[in-house]
Amino acid sequence: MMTDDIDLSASFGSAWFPWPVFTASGCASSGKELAQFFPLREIGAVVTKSISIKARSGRPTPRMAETPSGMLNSIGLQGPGIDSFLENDIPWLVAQNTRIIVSISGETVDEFSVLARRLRSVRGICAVEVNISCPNVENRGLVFACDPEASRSVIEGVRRTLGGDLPIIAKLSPDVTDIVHIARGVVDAGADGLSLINTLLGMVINTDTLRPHLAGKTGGLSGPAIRPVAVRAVYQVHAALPEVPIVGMGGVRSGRDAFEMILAGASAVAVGTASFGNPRALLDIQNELKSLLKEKGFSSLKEAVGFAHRVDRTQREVKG
Amino acid sequence: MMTDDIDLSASFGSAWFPWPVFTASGCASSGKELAQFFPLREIGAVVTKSISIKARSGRPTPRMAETPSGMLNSIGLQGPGIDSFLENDIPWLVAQNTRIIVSISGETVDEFSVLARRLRSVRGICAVEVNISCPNVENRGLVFACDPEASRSVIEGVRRTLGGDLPIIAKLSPDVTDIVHIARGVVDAGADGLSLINTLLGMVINTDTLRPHLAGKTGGLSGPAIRPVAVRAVYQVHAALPEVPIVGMGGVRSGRDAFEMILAGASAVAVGTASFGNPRALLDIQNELKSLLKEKGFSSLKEAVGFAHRVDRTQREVKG
Amino acid sequence: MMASTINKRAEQIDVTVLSNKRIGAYHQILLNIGELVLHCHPGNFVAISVGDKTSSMVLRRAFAISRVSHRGEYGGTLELIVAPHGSGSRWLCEQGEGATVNIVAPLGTAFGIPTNPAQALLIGGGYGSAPLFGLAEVLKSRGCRVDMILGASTSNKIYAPIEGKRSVNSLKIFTEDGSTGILGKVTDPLPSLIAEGVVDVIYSCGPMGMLSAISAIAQSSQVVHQCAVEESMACGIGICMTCVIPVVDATGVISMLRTCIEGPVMDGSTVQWDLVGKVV
Amino acid sequence: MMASTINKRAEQIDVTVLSNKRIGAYHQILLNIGELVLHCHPGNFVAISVGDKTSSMVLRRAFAISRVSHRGEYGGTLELIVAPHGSGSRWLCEQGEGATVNIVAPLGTAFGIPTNPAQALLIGGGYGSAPLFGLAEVLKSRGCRVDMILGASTSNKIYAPIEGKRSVNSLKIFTEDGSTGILGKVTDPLPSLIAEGVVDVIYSCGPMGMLSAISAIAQSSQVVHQCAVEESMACGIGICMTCVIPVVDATGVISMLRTCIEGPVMDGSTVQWDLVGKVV
Ligand SMILES: Cc1cc2nc3c(=O)[nH]c(=O)nc-3n(C[C@H](O)[C@H](O)[C@H](O)COP(=O)(O)OP(=O)(O)OC[C@H]3O[C@@H](n4cnc5c(N)ncnc54)[C@H](O)[C@@H]3O)c2cc1C
Ligand SMILES: Cc1cc2nc3c(=O)[nH]c(=O)nc-3n(C[C@H](O)[C@H](O)[C@H](O)COP(=O)(O)OP(=O)(O)OC[C@H]3O[C@@H](n4cnc5c(N)ncnc54)[C@H](O)[C@@H]3O)c2cc1C
Ligand SMILES: Cc1cc2nc3c(=O)[nH]c(=O)nc-3n(C[C@H](O)[C@H](O)[C@H](O)COP(=O)(O)O)c2cc1C
Ligand SMILES: Cc1cc2nc3c(=O)[nH]c(=O)nc-3n(C[C@H](O)[C@H](O)[C@H](O)COP(=O)(O)O)c2cc1C
Ligand code: FES
Ligand code: FES
Repeated sequence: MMTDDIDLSASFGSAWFPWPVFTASGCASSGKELAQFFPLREIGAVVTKSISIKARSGRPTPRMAETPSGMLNSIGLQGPGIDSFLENDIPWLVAQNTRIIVSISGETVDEFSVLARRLRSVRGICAVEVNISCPNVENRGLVFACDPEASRSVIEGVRRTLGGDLPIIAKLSPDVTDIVHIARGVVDAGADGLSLINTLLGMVINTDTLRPHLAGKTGGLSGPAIRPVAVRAVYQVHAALPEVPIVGMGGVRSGRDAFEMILAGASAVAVGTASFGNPRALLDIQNELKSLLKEKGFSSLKEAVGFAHRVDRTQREVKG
Repeated sequence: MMTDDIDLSASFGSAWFPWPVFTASGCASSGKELAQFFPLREIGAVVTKSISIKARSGRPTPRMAETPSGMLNSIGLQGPGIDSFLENDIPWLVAQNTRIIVSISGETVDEFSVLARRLRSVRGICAVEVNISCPNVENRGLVFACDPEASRSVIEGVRRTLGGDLPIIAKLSPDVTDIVHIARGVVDAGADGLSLINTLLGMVINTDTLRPHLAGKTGGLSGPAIRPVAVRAVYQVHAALPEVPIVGMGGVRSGRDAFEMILAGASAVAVGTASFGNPRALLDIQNELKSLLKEKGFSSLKEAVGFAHRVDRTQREVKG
Repeated sequence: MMASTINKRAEQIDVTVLSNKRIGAYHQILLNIGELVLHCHPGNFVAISVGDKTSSMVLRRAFAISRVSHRGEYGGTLELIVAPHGSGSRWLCEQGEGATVNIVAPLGTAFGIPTNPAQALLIGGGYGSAPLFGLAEVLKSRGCRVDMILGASTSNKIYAPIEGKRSVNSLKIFTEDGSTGILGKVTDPLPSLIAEGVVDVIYSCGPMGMLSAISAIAQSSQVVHQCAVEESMACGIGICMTCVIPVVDATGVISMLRTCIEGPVMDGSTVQWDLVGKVV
Repeated sequence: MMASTINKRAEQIDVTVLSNKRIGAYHQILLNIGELVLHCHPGNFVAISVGDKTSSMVLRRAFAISRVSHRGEYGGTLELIVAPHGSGSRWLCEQGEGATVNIVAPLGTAFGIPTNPAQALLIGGGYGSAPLFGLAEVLKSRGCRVDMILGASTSNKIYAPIEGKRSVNSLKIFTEDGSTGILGKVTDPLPSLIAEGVVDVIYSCGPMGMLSAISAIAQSSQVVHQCAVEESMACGIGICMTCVIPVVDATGVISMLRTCIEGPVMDGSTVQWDLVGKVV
């Protein structure tokens, strides 16, 4: 089955990506900063930082804490707002000849639709990632992604606004009792794909100042530490919804890690925290993944998607 | 405030512990094995592995996978059953002159009560830890601790069976949307204290065999990797229920880590995975914690419990 | 109580690496362990902490004690034969002379030594031969006849030091690719050796598949089979329950025993090889 | 686009540690960085990967470039002055001659050099003095007068190498415990110096409290204040948004700017010091 070149492409709804490694939202800023280290067109897609309607200055500092094999962040969705973003960031990305997925985040169900409307006619966007891991101001700040109803409503609204064209990828939080339930809801509501997982809610107390280290007290835990949780989420959701493509993320740092996500059921992989330690991480991971797939005798990435479920089934059947 | 000796005691209901560092359930077997490395009476308490009504042989191997700064385990509550346990393990522990907390686990609400009944008249037990992070066979295997109703019912049953005497510590799972909600429920139902947190559900795919590494597929994630999640859980629950004593656990490996838990709101700390890397971890941690408390000018451990909340409050008041 | 007697001598100490030599596919690592050597017996293992203070590896790694020396130039020394496998063993193989490593030792059961001189057959697979040479010396000193069969996939995975060879009466080597010794597996000559009656006891150490195959062959005979098993271990000291293996007792009850404290040396005839990795 | 021009010269490379010497409370670490040295200017920093492959530390650490040499014995070299603070900087301080470390450099903004000869006052706190000596050389070569004031809590935290002293016209040292130089703070002499009119531009590097105090004093004068700020950085290359600081622009709008790419050298008068660590 060894071929010299191998199909690494991934599809989410009508969007096709020649390569399977994407930036994770919020971990590549608007793209420019990483372009210094490799050409953006050589990876699958740039997922932009989550954009809000208005400019946001985010949370106070300290906004980060390193933790064992991970980190906490508490950025608070700092960003320029959709207008400035569409005017400045998108044209630059389009000029790079890279695939663009725009991540949007709102504080109300309606805000998501407003954002979707602004994106509808923008050229050069492949898909919209809907970051529902943010607080819903209309419901006591309860994170949308932690509430099945709110999650559905957001995606329904975005779907209605976008019409049938632009694929929607719903990004879920792992901080829930039943992620499969949330996933089903957003897929029913019109999501073409899922991004799994956002950060886990965590906290570090500074033992010198005796208070929470982050100015925002809690933060999102990312990095290799959370990989087992991410792999589990991808595996569970793929088992329940095998037809729904997943962008797997959470602690992917090497081709081996990316391969693990693919075997669990991801069709593509996003890389966040690893870029902080290695600016070239995305390309390195993509190249390593390609070699690994070949080495293991896969003729395409698609063949490997969810393979851990199938090996499993076969072996169980054999056992009787 | 510096004194040469400092009160490190902790209370859970009517149970008093001279020292605040406990073994985490399932990470000290029945106690004998650790006794080789330090006298058990020098730590706060031995929390036994969760005991079931009948003997259980647990899950097949592999039962473990190391992960970045953590590990997965999938033991499946292997154990001798309550009869053998009370006959063999308890008398030995009593003879060691250590404080004993018995952890119980059942597959139905009723089984927990049956176990509680067996413990009622056993001498030498200080408290019962109720491990509700196990599947409820009466409700599609949904983990009790992920279901507010089931959690309450278990604790209510145990409370009714035990009468008012033996303190109950309910051990919660972090794999829930709202841990404060679960905590409130079990406290209302009669728990005197809480153990936070049990492991996070995780998974590793073996990229050589292309299938889940653990025979049981998923496993529980423990170790330093999860500490930020544990600290957050302790902080949130202590903020909501400041009068309820908490045994904080999840990735505690040093006196600094234990201190972090205490500042977040734990009254005592349990050590699991760290003992696998360092058999003397419990004593080391306890000694380091003592030094740290003195160094920071605390005259007792109780003074430090939840201190991160108070520093916070003061500073906010100062700020206006 | 088996548990509390077995690890009675175990200590956690920092020790110095005296030397680290590559031998074929393995590293021969010599540790200066002082007095502790007095309690180390063939079959016992050590649990080593890997990585520096900031390491992401939280668990110890288990390695069989290959040989000990009571009165070396440096006092008591202990030798390990380490295959660079994953990140932990590779880290260990990178530790040169003078490095400090933290060990917990000696752990687990030792090979039982016959009270009367017997005909012993020692079978090792890959680095599994490591503890067998120390065992051979003890057996010889008790007047046993010691034959040895070693096997591996290929020649550089055969560990058979020259000094070691001196302590055995005969040594046969098998490789699966025929690159050294005889083409084949260690179990190939076993049925006939048993039939000839030249074997009273088999001591084995190596991959689980090999131990299982030997057990199957030995089962129909009177030959005793002591094997050193290898299950994934998180703690090495009996507190985590990850390292279990199904074993049947005299009354026919199968239990999951911890191979770190009730093993690694176990009676091959009691291990339920076909249930390893299954639900009991 | 500021961002894409600023890090245009940045590269990620493995470099060798040429030497590592303890100087007072710090380590002076010399790295062999070759050609990259051509693009390193005073004020720029490097982001260093800490720990080995198995490390639990996932983020790089930022260190100011203390000095560079274009034609040393080994080609281009770069010097860092590192305070062993937490686990990452301690790891770096343990790397001896011959060790390999991975760096991304040069990063961030550099100190602006006046086009006309000016009277420059360089103020450093603790290891903050490190980049000031390289800066002093450049300023001197442009005909500036260079006065320097260094401060620290205690004497061994004053970093003032003999070679460095040669490139300044005057050097005053302050310690908070009086163990070296004058008892007091670097800001003590500042109001009178400014009043005397002997300062056109202040270059500062050190703790945020010091930079803020200097800004407050300079504010009421015509003196330009270029300060190298220090916020916790997760990436160092502008992609994470953790390192921000509130800065006011010409129109009065306050934005949270990334100190890794729009800093570390910033105009002290635009930084909203009283809003650091607060919601804007
Ligand atoms: C009693 C005993 C004696 C052993 N003696 C030797 C010996 O003499 N020489 C030698 O080279 N190896 C020996 N091994 C195997 C050795 O322990 C593993 O190769 C080593 O743990 C792998 O660690 P790693 O970090 O390199 O690999 P990884 O695969 O990265 O390890 C991940 C985790 O799995 C565990 N693990 C992986 N493989 C094994 C295994 N085969 N056995 C137990 N745990 C495992 C590790 O301890 C670690 O916790 C022995 C194992 C046991 C149980
Ligand atoms: C632009 C810049 C230049 C610097 N120059 C120097 C220098 O020349 N010499 C020197 O000794 N130190 C310098 N520092 C500070 C140095 O980066 C920190 O001391 C170091 O990161 C601490 O890492 P640690 O692992 O030792 O500490 P830990 O506290 O364990 O670090 C935990 C995490 O917090 C971050 N962090 C902690 N303190 C700081 C800090 N003060 N600034 C930025 N990140 C921090 C670390 O990068 C790490 O990600 C500089 C910092 C910046 C931003
Ligand atoms: C600094 C930082 C900022 C992030 N910002 C966003 C964001 O704006 N929107 C979003 O959906 N996810 C955001 N995330 C989450 C990541 O996209 C990703 O889901 C998570 O970090 C797990 O992947 P990793 O372990 O590879 O970082 C952010 C993560 C980090 C570390
Ligand atoms: C091998 C292993 C077995 C465990 N068994 C139990 C158990 O039987 N009952 C229980 O309540 N928790 C069990 N736990 C969870 C621990 O008690 C603890 O909550 C968790 O491991 C987090 O702490 P740590 O990071 O210090 O290990 C087990 C954990 C491990 C690693
Ligand atoms: S390895 Fe932990 S019980 Fe055996
Ligand atoms: S450190 Fe990441 S943006 Fe500045």
